[in-house]
Amino acid sequence: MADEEVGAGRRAAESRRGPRSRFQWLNDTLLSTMFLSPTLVVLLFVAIFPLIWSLYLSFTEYSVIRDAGAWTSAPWIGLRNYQTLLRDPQLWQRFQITAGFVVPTVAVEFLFGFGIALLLNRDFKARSFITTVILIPMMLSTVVVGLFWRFMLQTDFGIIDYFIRDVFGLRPVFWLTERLPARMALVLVDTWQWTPFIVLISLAGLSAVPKYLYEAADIDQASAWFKFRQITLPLVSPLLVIAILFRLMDTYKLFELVWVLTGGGPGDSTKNVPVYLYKIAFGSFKTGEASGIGYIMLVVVIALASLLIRVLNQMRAEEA
Amino acid sequence: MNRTRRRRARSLIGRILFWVAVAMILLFFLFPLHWMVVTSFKRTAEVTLLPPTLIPWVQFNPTLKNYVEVLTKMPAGLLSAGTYKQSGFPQALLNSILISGAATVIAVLLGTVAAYAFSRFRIPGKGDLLFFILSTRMLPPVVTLVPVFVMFISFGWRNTFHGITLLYVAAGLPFVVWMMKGFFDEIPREYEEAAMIDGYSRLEAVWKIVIPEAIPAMLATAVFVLIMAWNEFLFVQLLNPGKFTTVPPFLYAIIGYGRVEWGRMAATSVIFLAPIVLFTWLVRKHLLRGVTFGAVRR
Amino acid sequence: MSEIRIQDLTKVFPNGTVAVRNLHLDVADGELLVLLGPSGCGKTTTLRCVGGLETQTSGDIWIGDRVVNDLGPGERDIAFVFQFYALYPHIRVYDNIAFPLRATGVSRDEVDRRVSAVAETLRISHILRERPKRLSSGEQQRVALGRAMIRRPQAFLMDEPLTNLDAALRADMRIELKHLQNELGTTMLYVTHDQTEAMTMGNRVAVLNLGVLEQVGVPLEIYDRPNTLFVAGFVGSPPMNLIAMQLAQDALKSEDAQQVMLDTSVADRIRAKQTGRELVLGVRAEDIRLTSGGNGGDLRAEIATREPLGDQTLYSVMLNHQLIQVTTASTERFEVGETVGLHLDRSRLRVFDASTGTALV
Amino acid sequence: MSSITIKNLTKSFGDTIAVDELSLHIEDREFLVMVGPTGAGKTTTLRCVAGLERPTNGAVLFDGEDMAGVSPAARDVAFVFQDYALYPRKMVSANIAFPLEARRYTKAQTEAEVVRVTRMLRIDGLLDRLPWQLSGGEQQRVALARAMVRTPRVFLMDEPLTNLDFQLRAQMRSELKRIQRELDVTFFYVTNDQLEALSMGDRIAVLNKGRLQQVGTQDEVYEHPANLFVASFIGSTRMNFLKCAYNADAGALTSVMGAWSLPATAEMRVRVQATSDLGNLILGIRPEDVQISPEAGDDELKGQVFVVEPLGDRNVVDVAVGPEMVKIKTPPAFLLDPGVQVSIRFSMSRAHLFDGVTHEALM
Repeated sequence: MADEEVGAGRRAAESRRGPRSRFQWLNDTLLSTMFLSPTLVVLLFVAIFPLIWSLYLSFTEYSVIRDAGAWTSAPWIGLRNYQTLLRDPQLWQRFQITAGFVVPTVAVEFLFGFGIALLLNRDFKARSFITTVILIPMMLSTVVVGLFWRFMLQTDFGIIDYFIRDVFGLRPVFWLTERLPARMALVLVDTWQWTPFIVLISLAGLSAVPKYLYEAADIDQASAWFKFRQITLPLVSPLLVIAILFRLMDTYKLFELVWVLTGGGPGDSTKNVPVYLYKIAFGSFKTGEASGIGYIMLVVVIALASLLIRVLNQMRAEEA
Repeated sequence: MNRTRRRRARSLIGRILFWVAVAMILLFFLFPLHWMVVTSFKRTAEVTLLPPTLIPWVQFNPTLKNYVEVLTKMPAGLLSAGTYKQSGFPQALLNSILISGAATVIAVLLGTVAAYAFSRFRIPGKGDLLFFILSTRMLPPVVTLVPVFVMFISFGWRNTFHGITLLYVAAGLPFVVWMMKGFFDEIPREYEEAAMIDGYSRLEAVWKIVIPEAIPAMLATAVFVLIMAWNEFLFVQLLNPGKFTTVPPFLYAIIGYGRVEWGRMAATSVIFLAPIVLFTWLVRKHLLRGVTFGAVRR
Repeated sequence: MSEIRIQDLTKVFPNGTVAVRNLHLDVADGELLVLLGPSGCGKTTTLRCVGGLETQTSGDIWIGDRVVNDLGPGERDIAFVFQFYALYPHIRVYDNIAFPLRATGVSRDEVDRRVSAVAETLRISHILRERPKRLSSGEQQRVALGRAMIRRPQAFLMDEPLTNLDAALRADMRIELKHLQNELGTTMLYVTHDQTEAMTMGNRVAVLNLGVLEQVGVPLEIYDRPNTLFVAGFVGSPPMNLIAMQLAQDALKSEDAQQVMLDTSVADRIRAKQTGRELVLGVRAEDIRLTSGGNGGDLRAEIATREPLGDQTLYSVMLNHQLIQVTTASTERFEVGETVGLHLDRSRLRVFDASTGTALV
Repeated sequence: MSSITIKNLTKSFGDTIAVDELSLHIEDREFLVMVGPTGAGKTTTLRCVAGLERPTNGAVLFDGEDMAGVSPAARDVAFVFQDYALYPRKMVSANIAFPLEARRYTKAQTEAEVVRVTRMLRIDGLLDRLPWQLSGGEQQRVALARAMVRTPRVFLMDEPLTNLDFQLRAQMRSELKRIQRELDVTFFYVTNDQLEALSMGDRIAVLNKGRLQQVGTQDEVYEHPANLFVASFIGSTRMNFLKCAYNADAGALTSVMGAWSLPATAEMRVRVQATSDLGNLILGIRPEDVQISPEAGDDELKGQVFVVEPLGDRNVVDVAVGPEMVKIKTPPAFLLDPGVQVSIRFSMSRAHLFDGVTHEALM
């Protein structure tokens, strides 16, 4: 008590000390510009500016090799690139090939992945270890994955074919040298690498479903089907949507795996739009035309992306 | 009582089936990795041997030959091919480390402050800005590749260190911004506000209170950016074929030229993948955020 | 006949923590018994064992005239109301309420009749078409009750059903729920950590602490005659004042040597039962009368703070470093710092054995 | 220390108005409690005073000097947050010392000050703990210590007790009040708990929907609520409200539902003149101002017991008077079974009368 009064007295005596903080002049407006500008500049310069550039190029007959840096002097041909492209049956085949890859791949990955998630969504020994381990493939470099599967899918000495042929005694599959098997190979490898992605997201959704809902259902003697249909699905679906959109987009953009595993072949049987674009741009160096294809490709991406981002934001809003 | 016994029996069968299923899943996802590691320890003759030998020491005796060669000798194919003269695998590995390392540091630093701004300040058109930032990430690489290639040609940035690094920074930034914004949104504003009340400017508050809070998040984010840059193939193989190339194009080249030395390829891959596996384990808690740009938490 | 009998219930969790230890408890037919205790005292675990959501480590549970140990939650003919209501998120209120009947295959129009009847009693007829997420917490609460009532179970099990409502609503729902249970006459086992809820709602209250039953009795018994220090300190707001004392002849002597005289008979009883010398005097805030001046009265102390609460005033007086709380009619007034005399209502004193924590008188 | 003047402060977020034309003066060294339901705009007001929010309109003055554009740091106020906002990575001592660092105190001075406040709050044993290692009550005290370690112009408190359990809350109420008196400083304290308001505040400001309802001492707000809201919000058991009409020639108040009719007091007869619509009044009476007895007497209301709630030191009995429900406080011994017929009497001298339209008090 007493010493407190002394303390109080002393404090009263010593004049109140205001803070001496630095950077007071730096108000929030200034600060936010300071924080934001570097990021925005980099992105504008490296991501947006080139896009605009290529938009311009898509109206020219420019070719990097032929008239290297002198792109300003490239002949302006207006919409002709687009005209030729849209008339060209090639492009449409490429889109078909792409779709023929995207749809089955995402479907398989989704069913497989969600199934695994349902299986693993219970507590058992080593749960976290197992779930983490099976996630490894999606973190690996697609090039390495592609190369190594190429090794495993060899028809003569590949291990997979060994099982097919010598263990199950079926006739050999020419994975990389026949059209249909080549496409199946792509689906297979992408499934191997990206199913974990679906598993991860599905598990998140499943474990977020409050346990007491199932308990209530038990007390009401609900069927397993009711629980799945009325409790599990509705609560997990938003996350599943996100997962699927992500996969749709990535498989649509897929370049590296195709490039490494099949190189678009045999024939053109697996040459999807990205590979096609690449070959036009850096095989035959028709830069202008390639830019055109790029922009046609973008239409689809932008649609998917804006949808995806809307869902993501929604998710955020709900989580917050 | 026998009712309970029946229940127990049923649950036992269920458990067995469950573990069988888990085993098969693990087999599917892990066998290729096992096969890669095993192959990397085989002599050239054993690599393509059928029936395959799966268990070292038991079925074949492992050798480090491949690893030694990877680190010392140039692959025969590459020598004849002429490119990569000065850069063997060690060089490529060093490049990978330096480039992805630099890109990661820069991206995380710039992205974090931007994310803070997005999380705390009222910014006109915030939604659109965030959308714009993320959308740059959604662009198909091949599409941007064309103009970027042109740009690099005309700026003379091909086969430079800074060119490719800047590119990876740009690739990493959107991710960092979204990730870190997610984390910042979870750090209560009251911390800064308390600090500001206690007599500090906002900048000081951020530096003294918020950043220390955010460091674990920043590290996790960094790992993802690092892996991204580490794995990138498309741009670097086109823009930096020369002395600033990284491991993925190098690997591809091994296959690309002449006779394929699978054992050696496997060894190279193992060296290249090992750090990724390690990192994946380190950030396992954050994988979910990582793959959803921080939109989905816990 | 639908009483609940809990016999020697023990629940040990895999990680080794003992949630409930040798619990005996009977809930009479049509009774509303409240399980009261702080978080982690095992009250919810007990409820979940009765509901079949946890399997007890040992002990028997009877509902009505059968042992339900081996029955699944669905087979026990009970209704469970969860703290977070547990409404099925994507089906309409109507179907949520109707669901338990549907599962047991009741005819459509019978279902319809009963749902509308229940909705009538709970005054939620107007929201039957809504989906749960669009409802206020109060409405969700009622829907959950509806789903519980619809099947006319042998017993209601309630797990802190009011905790998520704001104070005003909680007060109203308290009354409504109690009234409802009265009307239906269904046995109810009700878990809460809020002692006001327990006092106001329960026919009887069972106080749990660390998995052990401390006391069972009608609310006023628990309030007036707590059997243990824990009950004394947990029930009532403000809780009972607990003052360290020792017995000297026929008086209780405080640390600063003030004396509270007792009847010889009482003193003898204490002497007979006490294990150590240390005692604790328990007295309710409203059982102390203050007089100015301090002379006269059992104890003398100084007013530390004065808190007007509207209809009454709460004084804290400093009795050797311990704050003793006293409530008086808001008409009486004492000033902070003033020395006052404390008159303790002899008939309502409790004396506890400090070492065992049990009541001696 | 300083006085605080809030001049018709308005704060809106987008199109929602959190605080609406609020004017309030807080005396130097006063303990003012602002009370209201969640979303009333209390916290927003407090944050505007602290400088954490920029007012849309109006001004905040300390000792008459306008604080517009002055940063929170420069305002030199102390703020205790609802969830304490202790710096999670700093030890207790560092948390408390933090404001002094900003003021370039020497090690020795800081040391001394920290010891002084932690002694005063009896947490000097916790100095080298981290926040997560503390109980709610301890965190609370550390937050207080961080505010008290310097001599700010005012203490701003944002529902500091809401996260504590009720036993602890009761303790801290008296504790906080003692501290304010000992330090002899200005407290601007925000809460949604009317009990805290009544028990702690020198004066109480009741806020609802961003508008100030009434400012006054405990007695004023409890005994003479300015309007229906204050009457219903203040008081642990809600005041009873009965719709009624004034019958001039009988000089009586008659229930709209027709269940009862009571003679108005002389004062009421005068006051009712203030309203135009005599047919639309609300009689307010607190549960402790109603007497109940099992046996019937004349000029008393008949009712039926609905529910009895024993609280230990008293009971609250809900009695159905016709269609209306009346809450009554009775001594603990007074136990009745639901359904029993009883008669009740209002002490009309302590009743309140409100205008049924404006909801303003007529007395």
